[in-house]
Amino acid sequence: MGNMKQCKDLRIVAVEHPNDGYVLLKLTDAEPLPAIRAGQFVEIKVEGSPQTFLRRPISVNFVDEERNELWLLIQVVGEGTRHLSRLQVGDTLNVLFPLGNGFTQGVSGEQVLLVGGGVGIAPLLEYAKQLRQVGATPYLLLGGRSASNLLQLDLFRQYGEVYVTTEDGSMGEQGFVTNHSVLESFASSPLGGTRGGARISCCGPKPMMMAVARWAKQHGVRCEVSLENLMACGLGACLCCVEKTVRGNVCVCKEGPVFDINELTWQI
Amino acid sequence: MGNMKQCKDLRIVAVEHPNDGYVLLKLTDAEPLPAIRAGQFVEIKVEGSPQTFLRRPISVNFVDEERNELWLLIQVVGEGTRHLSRLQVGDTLNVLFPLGNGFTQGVSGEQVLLVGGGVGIAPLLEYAKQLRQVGATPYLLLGGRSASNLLQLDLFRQYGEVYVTTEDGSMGEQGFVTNHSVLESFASSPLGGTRGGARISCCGPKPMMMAVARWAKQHGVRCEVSLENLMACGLGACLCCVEKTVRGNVCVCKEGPVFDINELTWQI
Amino acid sequence: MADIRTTIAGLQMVNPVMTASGTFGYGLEFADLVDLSQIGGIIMKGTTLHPREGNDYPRMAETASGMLNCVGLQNKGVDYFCEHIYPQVKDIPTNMIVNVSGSSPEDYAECAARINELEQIPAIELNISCPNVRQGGMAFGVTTEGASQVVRAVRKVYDKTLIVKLSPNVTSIADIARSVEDAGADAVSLINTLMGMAIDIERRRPRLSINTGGLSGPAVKPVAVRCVWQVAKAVQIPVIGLGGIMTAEDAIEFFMAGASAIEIGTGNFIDPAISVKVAQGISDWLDRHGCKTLEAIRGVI
Amino acid sequence: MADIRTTIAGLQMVNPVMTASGTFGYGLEFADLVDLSQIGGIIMKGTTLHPREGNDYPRMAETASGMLNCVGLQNKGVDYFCEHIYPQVKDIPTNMIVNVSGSSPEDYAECAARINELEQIPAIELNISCPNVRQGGMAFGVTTEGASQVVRAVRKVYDKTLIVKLSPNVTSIADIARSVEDAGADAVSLINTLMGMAIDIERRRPRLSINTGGLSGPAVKPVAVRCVWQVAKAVQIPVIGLGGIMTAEDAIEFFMAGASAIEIGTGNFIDPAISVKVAQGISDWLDRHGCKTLEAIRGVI
Repeated sequence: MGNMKQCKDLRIVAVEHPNDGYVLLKLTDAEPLPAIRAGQFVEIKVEGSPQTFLRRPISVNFVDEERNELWLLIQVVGEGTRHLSRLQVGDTLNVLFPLGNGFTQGVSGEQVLLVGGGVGIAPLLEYAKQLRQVGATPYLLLGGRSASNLLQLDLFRQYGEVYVTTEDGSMGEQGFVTNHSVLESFASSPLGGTRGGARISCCGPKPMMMAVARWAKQHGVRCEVSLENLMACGLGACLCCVEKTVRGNVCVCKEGPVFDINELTWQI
Repeated sequence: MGNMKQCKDLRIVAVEHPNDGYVLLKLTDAEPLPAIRAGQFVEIKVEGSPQTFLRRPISVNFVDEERNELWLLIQVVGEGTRHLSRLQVGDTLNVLFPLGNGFTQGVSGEQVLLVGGGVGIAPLLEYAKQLRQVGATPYLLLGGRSASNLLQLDLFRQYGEVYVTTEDGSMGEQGFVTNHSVLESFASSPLGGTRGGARISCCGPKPMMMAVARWAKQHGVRCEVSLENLMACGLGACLCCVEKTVRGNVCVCKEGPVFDINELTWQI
Repeated sequence: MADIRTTIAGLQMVNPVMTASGTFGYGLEFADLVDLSQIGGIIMKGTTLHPREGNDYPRMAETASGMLNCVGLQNKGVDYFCEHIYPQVKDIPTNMIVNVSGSSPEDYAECAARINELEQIPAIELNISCPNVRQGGMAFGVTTEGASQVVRAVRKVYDKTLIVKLSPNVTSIADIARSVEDAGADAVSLINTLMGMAIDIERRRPRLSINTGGLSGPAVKPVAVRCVWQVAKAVQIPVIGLGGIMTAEDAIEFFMAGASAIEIGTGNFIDPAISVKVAQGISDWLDRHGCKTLEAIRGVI
Repeated sequence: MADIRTTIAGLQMVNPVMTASGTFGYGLEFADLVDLSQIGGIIMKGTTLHPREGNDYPRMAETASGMLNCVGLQNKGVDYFCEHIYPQVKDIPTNMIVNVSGSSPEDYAECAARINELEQIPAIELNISCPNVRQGGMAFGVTTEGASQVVRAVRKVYDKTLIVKLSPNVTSIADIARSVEDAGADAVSLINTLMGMAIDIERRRPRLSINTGGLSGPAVKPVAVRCVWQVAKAVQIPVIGLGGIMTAEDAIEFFMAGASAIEIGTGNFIDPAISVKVAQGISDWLDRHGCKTLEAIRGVI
């Protein structure tokens, strides 16, 4: 029962606007929330938005077990997300969750480099927490167009060292995550990595994930990425969100959204 | 210019809820509102209501020249009107107006019985005001299912004597408007009417208007009715809101909404 | 700034945006609300050889992102048009186009011939696809034989720009398009409405007086874009696209699918000035994307 | 309380609500979210004689009140179904129906014959109208000859309930329906998706990998109700209606148009439990209106 999928109205207990571009919704329920693995996602129904017919997949940003809260960090881009940004405390949001398989579950003692870009950073907060809980050591390498795209850094710092890049140089090192000076240290030991043995979990825009995957492959580092293919059902029924893999077309919503880069057929 | 049609966002200056079933929206504009004849209507665009694709025709309830306000009294029935009932002061409402021909313009000294039923009562308030302004004498005969359907009575009383019927007897005489004891006095003089010479203007549900039309015909009283056919454009372009008349099919939105009962082909 | 002046088979327009027949009256109804000179062309309501009362009320039903109608070609006939309406509309500073319907090739031809005499009517749109009257041409529009038969008859007597409006209620709209091209059409416009139905379950009867009607609005846009794409690949003559266009972005989809111009129909009911806004929006979009003319994007798909 | 148990050509269902092929997986995907025993029937995803990878991503685009898809019959083939999937689904306590597609009458027949052997598959739905694969049966579904050819071939080897799913992308769906009835179909289901297209104007390419796809959702409901009404008047066999059903009221429209049962497709993506809610809503509606069974309203239009 603990991790059965459910579809229900969750109550909004907080609506935070870190800045104009984002809204953080904190949801709760009368019953205990189901067990959620970092990297899993939810499908939410956007009410009263004529342009939004289908549910919207949103990654789980954070789960506050004590408060029984589920956090969704949403970038406000279209009419649907603008609608979500106008929700009020006390409103309900219909949520289908938990969906997909999450990131690789951590093991005590291992080191994991979490690489995030843009809104793809969101699910890494819960992952960093869960890694820390099992005694693993997460490192965070987070990139954004500018400082305004890098949120929740204080929360991330509770779980591990945080390295930042911005394209405009407004925070951290200027450039892309793959340009960050710390990256070299995560190369495999034979290739001189001082943190050899660490693996990478990555979530962000596809070009960024492909660059990270390419780097990982070249530097002998195990790497998994979280895909964001367009999807409808979120349950593996509609077969719309497929990704070509070595096993053929598979549903990102059900087999993913996290895949080892060796499973994918990316040209890297 | 003064009565050219326009399509613009009007600002909401007041949102009143006389009771659960109704919302009164008071709208204003930076420029002076165009001249509006009692019985004319507006077509409003309901934003953010997935179920509401087309504009909604709403009769003009009242025009406050001093405050440059246009009042719309709306019965909350479907998703669209529920949406309107949630509008806030300061919001805007896109309005296409003024549309159609109004009630017959009054002449000094004449007596006019305004018969209204349900939400059809709304446009009679502006009409009663305009009749009074030209020195005519309006009488109001208003009917509703129950007292909660009879609104703005104090305002009506400023312009003329008000007679009320309710189906449940919760206010005024029990029954339909055509059962009211005062009606007899409006029969034509030859038929013993003490207020002979008065004419009738009627707005309400079709069965009620047909009953009033039948009575008027039988008692030799001139009678006009305001129709509410389903319509799309409101401009006489789509030809959807047609009513059969002695002149053939005509658009209620453009040739109406007010018609002399002798123009119609109702079987009464 | 992008140059969006458009010429369709000799018909010169200030922009590629026209208003669809039956949704913009004779233009006069919208004169208070929009500068008619800024519309590429106004296709006036369907005209037939003889007067028609149209169908009974109710003629309209709202549906999800669209509407059904079954007006049924209500009009006072071509003679009334020539004598009473033409004088009022002939000086409107845009292309005033008559939409022609009929019950037989002869009807169509006779009606077209009468309009051919009207100096300031530069084109007609032949409606061989009205789904709402038994004799509304739908019968002609759904077979290649019927379609070309009507077009040939009209072509004989009509020497200005001849646009033929096609029905999407067919197995292959490309085949119909090819047949009307071969029969002498100067351009095709599509799509006419999709045949649909809605039921008032409380009253247990159809919402429309004749049971079925034509579906229009954003709901049908994907079908319209597909049809335009198929037809643009099938014929050499210009394609005028319509079906659920509400924004300039919608219009751009039709141009990329191969349309040379577009018509706005149901959208006029939501915003009377939509045609001019869309025209301006098209120009702005082209500027933002560094396109000098529509040719830069037309048919790129 | 109204009795909404339904029998379609020998297929007994607890209620008239089925889930449409390709929208409910094999049922297993929804087991956490809805009581499968409360669904009249589950039509599993399209199965073909040989495995198919389906079309490339992207396969989906959202549209006004609907969606386009071009999945293209991705499935592991009938052998895999029989060996690996059937064992998992055969004991689901509802009618587990296989949707069968193919590239030739022989394909269809061989696939159907294999499924005919599966004791706990009481029916198949023949998909002669998939718009998303060159060899997806669309070619068969748009002509009376093609349709009856496939149905005859399958009827020879399949002796349980044979449902044939019809395409709305034809000039006369009633003609197609009559032809499959004559060829031995036990029932027809309609409508399959409307062929549509959407364009990503910024990337200047279609939103779907194979350009066009099938439109579904509330946007197409008026077309679906019209088709069901036309077909129900044309054939004697039961009609299963689908197309944009989201509520019990939508379903009632289909019953009044002549449907004996309905399928819910795209709606499953919005609310995984919609089928059971609609079934309950139908029962409640009948109670509120004093109807003992669906026969009280079926085909009243």
